Amino acid sequence: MSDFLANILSHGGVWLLVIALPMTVAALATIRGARRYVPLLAPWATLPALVVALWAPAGVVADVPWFLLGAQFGLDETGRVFLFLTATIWFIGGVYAQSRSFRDHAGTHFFVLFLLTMAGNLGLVVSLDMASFYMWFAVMTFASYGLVIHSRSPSVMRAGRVYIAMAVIGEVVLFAAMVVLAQSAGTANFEQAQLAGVSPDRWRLVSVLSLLGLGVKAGVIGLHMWMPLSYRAAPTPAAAVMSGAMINAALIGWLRLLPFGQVELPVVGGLFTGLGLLAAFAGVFIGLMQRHPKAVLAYSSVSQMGTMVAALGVALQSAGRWQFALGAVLIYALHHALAKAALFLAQGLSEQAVPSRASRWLTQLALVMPALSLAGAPWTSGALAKAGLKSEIALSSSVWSDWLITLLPIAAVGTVLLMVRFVCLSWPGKAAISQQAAPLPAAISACVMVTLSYSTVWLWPNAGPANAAEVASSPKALWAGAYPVLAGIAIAWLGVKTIKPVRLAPNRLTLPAGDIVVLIEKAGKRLFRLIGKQAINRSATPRQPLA
Amino acid sequence: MTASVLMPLIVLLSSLVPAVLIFLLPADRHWLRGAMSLGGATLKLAIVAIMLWGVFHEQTYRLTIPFLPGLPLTLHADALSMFLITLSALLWLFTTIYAIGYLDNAPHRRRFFGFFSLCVSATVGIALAGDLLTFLVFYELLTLTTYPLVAHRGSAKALQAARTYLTYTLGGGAVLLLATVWLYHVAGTLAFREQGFLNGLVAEQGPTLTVIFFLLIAGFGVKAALVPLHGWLPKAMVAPAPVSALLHAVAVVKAGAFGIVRVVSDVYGIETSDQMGLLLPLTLAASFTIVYGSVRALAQDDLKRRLAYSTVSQVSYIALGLSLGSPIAALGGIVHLVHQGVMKITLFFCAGNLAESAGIYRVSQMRGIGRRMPWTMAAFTVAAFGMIGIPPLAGFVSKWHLGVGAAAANQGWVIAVLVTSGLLNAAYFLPIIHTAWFAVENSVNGKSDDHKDAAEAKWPLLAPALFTAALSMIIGLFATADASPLTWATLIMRREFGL
Amino acid sequence: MIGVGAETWLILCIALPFTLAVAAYVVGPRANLYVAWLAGLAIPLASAGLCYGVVTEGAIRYAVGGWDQPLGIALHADVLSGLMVLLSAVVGLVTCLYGHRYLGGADDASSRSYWPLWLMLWGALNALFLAGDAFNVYVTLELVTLASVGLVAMTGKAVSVRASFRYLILALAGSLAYLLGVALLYAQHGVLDLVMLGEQLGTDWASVAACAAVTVGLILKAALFPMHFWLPAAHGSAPAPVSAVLSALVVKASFYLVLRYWLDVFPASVTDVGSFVLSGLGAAAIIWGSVQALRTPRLKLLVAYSTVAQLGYLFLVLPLLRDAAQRDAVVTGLICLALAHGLAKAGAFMAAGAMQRVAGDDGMHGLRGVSVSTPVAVFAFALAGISLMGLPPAGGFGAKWVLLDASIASDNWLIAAIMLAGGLLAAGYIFRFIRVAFHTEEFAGSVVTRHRTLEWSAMALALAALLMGFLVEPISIWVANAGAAGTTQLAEVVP
Amino acid sequence: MLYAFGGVALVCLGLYGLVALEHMLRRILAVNVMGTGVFLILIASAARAEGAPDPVPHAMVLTGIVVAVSATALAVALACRVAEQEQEGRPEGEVKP
Repeated sequence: MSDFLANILSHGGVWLLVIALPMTVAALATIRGARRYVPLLAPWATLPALVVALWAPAGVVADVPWFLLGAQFGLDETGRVFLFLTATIWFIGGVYAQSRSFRDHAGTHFFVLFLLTMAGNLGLVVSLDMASFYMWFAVMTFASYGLVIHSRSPSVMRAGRVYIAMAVIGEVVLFAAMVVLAQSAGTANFEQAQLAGVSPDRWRLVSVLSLLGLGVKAGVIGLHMWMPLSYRAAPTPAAAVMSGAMINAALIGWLRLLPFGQVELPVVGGLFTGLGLLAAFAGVFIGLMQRHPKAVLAYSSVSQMGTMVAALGVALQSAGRWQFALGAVLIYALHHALAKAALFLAQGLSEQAVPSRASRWLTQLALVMPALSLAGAPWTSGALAKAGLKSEIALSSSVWSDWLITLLPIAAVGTVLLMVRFVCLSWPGKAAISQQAAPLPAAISACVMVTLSYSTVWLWPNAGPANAAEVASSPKALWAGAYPVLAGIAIAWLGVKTIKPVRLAPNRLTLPAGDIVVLIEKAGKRLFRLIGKQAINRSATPRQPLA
Repeated sequence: MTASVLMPLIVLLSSLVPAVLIFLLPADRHWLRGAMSLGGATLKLAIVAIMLWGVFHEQTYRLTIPFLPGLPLTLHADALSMFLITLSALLWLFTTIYAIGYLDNAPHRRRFFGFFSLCVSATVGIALAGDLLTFLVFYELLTLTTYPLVAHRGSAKALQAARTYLTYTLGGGAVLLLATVWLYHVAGTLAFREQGFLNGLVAEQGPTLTVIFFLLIAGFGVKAALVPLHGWLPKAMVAPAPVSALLHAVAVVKAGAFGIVRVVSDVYGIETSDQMGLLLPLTLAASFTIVYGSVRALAQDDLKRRLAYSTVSQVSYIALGLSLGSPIAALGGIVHLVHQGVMKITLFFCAGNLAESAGIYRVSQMRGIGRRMPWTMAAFTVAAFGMIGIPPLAGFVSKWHLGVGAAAANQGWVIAVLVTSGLLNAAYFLPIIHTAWFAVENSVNGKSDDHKDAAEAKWPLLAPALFTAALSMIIGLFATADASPLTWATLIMRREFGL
Repeated sequence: MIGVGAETWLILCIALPFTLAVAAYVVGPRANLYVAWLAGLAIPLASAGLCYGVVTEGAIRYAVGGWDQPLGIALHADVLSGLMVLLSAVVGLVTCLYGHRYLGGADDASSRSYWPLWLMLWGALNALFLAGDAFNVYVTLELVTLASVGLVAMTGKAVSVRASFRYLILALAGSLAYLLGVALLYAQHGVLDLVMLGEQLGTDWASVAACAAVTVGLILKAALFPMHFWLPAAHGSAPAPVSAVLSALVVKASFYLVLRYWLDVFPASVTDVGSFVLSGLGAAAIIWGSVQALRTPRLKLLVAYSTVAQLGYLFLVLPLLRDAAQRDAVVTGLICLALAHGLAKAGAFMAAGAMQRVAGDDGMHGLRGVSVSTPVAVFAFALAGISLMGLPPAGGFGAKWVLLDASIASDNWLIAAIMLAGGLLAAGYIFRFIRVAFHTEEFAGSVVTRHRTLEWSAMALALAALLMGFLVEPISIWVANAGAAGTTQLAEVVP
Repeated sequence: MLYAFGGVALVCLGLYGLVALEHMLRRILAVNVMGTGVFLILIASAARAEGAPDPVPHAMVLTGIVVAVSATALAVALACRVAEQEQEGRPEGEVKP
């Protein structure tokens, strides 16, 4: 049986199935009779991907020379992690979207866009060449615009504008990065490009461009403004897949594009690390001043991705230990993706009316558990991921590693604070019990997500250092996981109790979601008014419609 | 032997004869006229397919007709000419179907279809021209045959636009004539040759050749809408949609761009012109045009006008690619000749559908039209994404090669131009897509009356748009497959660079 | 042409039209149709025969009645004159068709006088092109003048009568100036034969003065700026078939003589200053004529002003003849330009006439939207316009190409620039009308009175002008051959 | 020689008349004066140093006179027509012959 499965899975056509199934289901919407099945089928379109991620042998590669610029699809260990988390989150997000109340409200076109975005996200994970990666990246980006602006209110439209503007900037800069790399390496294949002996100068250029291009997706500080707006604007399942799955497109992009383990780029690595650290702290700082739980989560993503970017920066500076560093990063990504998706789903659940006391408890549990995990409390997946990451950083030869070792626990305290803030903001009150039918798929999917976010990392084969699980269970590690949590909760408690403004007027201590985007919008408006005046004057003469 | 002479002739006549017959036919024989147009288009496509096969297998197709002293008209099919001719033959078929649907019950159809066919004959001549004189002959014929199409509606505005068009193009033609005669005087021949025919003259005639080069580029630049010679293009938008489609995708603008390609690659030779330092000014001009066209497009509310400025911008990719002097960039430029054509014709078909079926002429009127005309807007969306350069659509393939070529030529700033242009393209296309699909029809101010009774366009209008949209996806998706435009362009590029 | 010598064709070319003219006068309007057919078939046949003979066998000389110089009438046919005869044959053929239809065969005064006058004009033109001595040229020139004046005045309208009077007086003055030049030549050299004169002329003042007198007389008749003022009125007010012939052939006759003299008689006497003055006048004519054509309110005046401009080209390039290396090219270009303009202008006038018939008037305003009712005529006008603009593949383009090449080769950039500018200006006035014709405004004229023959005659000529471009190469070969033959002849004579 | 100069003077006179005069008849006369001048020059050129004068110019002048007469006749006819139309007071109208 398993041989049979392996045989099938090692066939190149399996990639076609992984990517094409979501698109096929989306295409059903054009057939009048089949249209109503689209929402129902949406989550199941991820199944091939899930099966492949779990059971396909590594190194299955399909060369498709006639496709695009000569494409290659395949699966390596990196891809397996990302394919798994992507497929899982999409699947569960899709199930969440099955909730009757949501489905009736959303309509078929939400699911069409959902499926297209899904196809893009799965496709980019299995793409081993630049053009196909870029293609799926673009499909994902543009299709998800429809998800972000789903509810069409003015504030959502604004979020959509910011999202698409930033995304397009990211797209074109990424294009530049890829083009430069493809030329320097003489190939558009990621692996061959890494081995092609590109000059360090070109690598630097490519790295900086990709930092900007993919940085938009990853919410690198300075390019993160769209994130709080979009996450807040998007409906819960969409926000879950965006924060959990799509954000990792940037990560896999970097892993594929940059010469990890081949070339050491100290300056660029320093830039990554610096920006990552900045994001880790700024995310916490601004996130604490948010009033909406989804915005808090968004800033948490900024902060968490910052941590990972910092780790990548360290890895760029020390090529030697890359294989191990890769494992740590992958585990961290897996952990963060699942936990963040669980948080969003739980948050969505907390907004719903619950039918009974038991289900309220369930909601509360679903909120607290992934929050703890993200905070890195002992025995959570977060603890394992953080331990792995820290040990790798400590072993690296980077000049930044000491700094990181010192600063990361502080950032962890910040994360705890953020989580406290989040849980407080989305805590379901007592009055919320109603007799309405339970949004069962939503509840189930949220719970499954939470469970997965706990278990997967522990179960994942070859995750991080060989003895990571043991290391993470050691008393020292437990303490290392526990003290930031305790410290964070203590600070939060103290802060609320002692600092008057926090207690009395929390609303005055807020920053608008998307922080600097507000400034940019203002500046843009002023500039536009300046330029626009002339344009308006010119177009003031009524033009006859042309045919 | 005879086939090699006959083939180019048949290709030329397959639209010329229908044109003459259409003029002679009584004005009310609509059915017969349609049949002749379509028959000619189909025949042309079939012959072109045969010729494609032949050219690939290094067969010569050459027809010479005595014309001027020592300068016969030469119709010669090489890889590059097959490129344009395939594009025009294919798109002509679609445009004819579209035009038959579009002009249903419109006046002056005989005149329209007659000149329409003539226009394509001229394009075929341009594609097959084996020397600069033949090129010039058909180039001017193209100017003349498109005039009645631009002026077709006969309104004051159309006539004014046609006048502007004529002023620009005839002026360019005069410059071109001067340059051609001069070149003939200097070089003693005008026959296109891969890698150019001026190599031996550069040493002694360098400055003269430089002047001639810029005269030639200026002459072709008018039709290729290089800024500041682009003024006619946005105005020519008053023409009926099939004409705009033809103007922007197949014939006029393409002829200009094709002329630049011919001059750079087959008159001077890419490497020779690079050595002479002629290409940097061209790169600058093309880059400026790309950015300028996009910026102007941003401010247009009129849909077709926005598309027109987009053409100004996009067509310069072709010149840009040629001017970088690297094979990959040239590949990108040449392949954009076809890619831009397929995508832009889709956009104009869709714009025509919107105007015809829903009375929509402006972007601001398009709110929510995606729900009413989903197929039209789907085609539009695909083509617009292609224009932005999103894979897997055709535009991406061109841009990719341009970008790689720019990097290969160590002209990093050109990548910046591409990036800027991509941003700007997105900035003027995405709002349209947003408005059409996601904007809510506002019933306040009675504005929703714009397209209250709008239904999807009828099939002769819709089918060509869908087909070209699909085509722009297919040629991008299967860019490296056999017989894709990219593969063919690679063949051209190999021959041009002697690789 | 088999079995018949070129001399026979030569005689027929002149004799036939004169005979038919007399016949037409004697028989009267009843036989118009037959005369028209006979003339339209026979004369072109003779012309073609002559042309064929000249091209294949070289130049022909023929002394009428065996009387030789100086008292006899010498006829001389070479490539230049042969092609001009051919041009008048083609235009004449179509004019016969067109004229018959245009005048409607009605038994009125204009119809009665048209055929004799027109055939006489045709004969006079042929005689002029074939004349071999200076005085003969004078006589034929006067014949042409008298016949054309008669044709212009034919309708009896006040405008045309006045115009014809003015035309007559100026033409007479021009002829007399020419005759003065001839007198000077004869007084000095005692010969009248053009070829012999060419061998004797030098750079002395008498030769230069004779040259000046002849040229001034001829350019007055050829309506070169600033002596063009009589032309638009005369050509514009005449009936369409007459205008066609006047513009296509009659002014061309004078130009032909200028060319003939400058090529064969005056090469030694022509000064650079003189040629550049003429060239400058030609340039001025191009610009002035075009500008007037851009402003005039009537279609036929537009076409007439276009003639003024187009004649300018012919004179513009005269300085290029001074460069021996370019001589053949320039001659080719000039011949082609003259032929192309002849065909195109005749076509344009005929098209204008057809439209005028329908619109009742040739005012630009009244012709709005005329393309609806006479599409063929508008199309023909446009095709003729292509040649006038010098766009490919028309004869005008071929000629312009050859001349541009020559002017670049001899570094005359200004001439090249003016030629190009003139093409653009021509486009300006041609499309000025096309724009009017395309106007959507409801056409005011009648749609019923459409005359297919008129429209298609115009179309035939316009097509001929369009395809003339393909004749440029053969003509260049003939000219080159004739040139080579000419030089060998000279070489034999000189020692 | 005297004849020749006289001829030149006549030509100049005729030319002046042609340019300066308005009336049709006078212009016809001016042309004729000019023509006579040219003929005079031609005749003068027939003079030879010795022997009989050259006959060719005589022949030419004779022909020229014929031409001049017919041209004058036509001119006068046209002038009459114009005068007629002016008398009828509708200079722009059409006149039935």
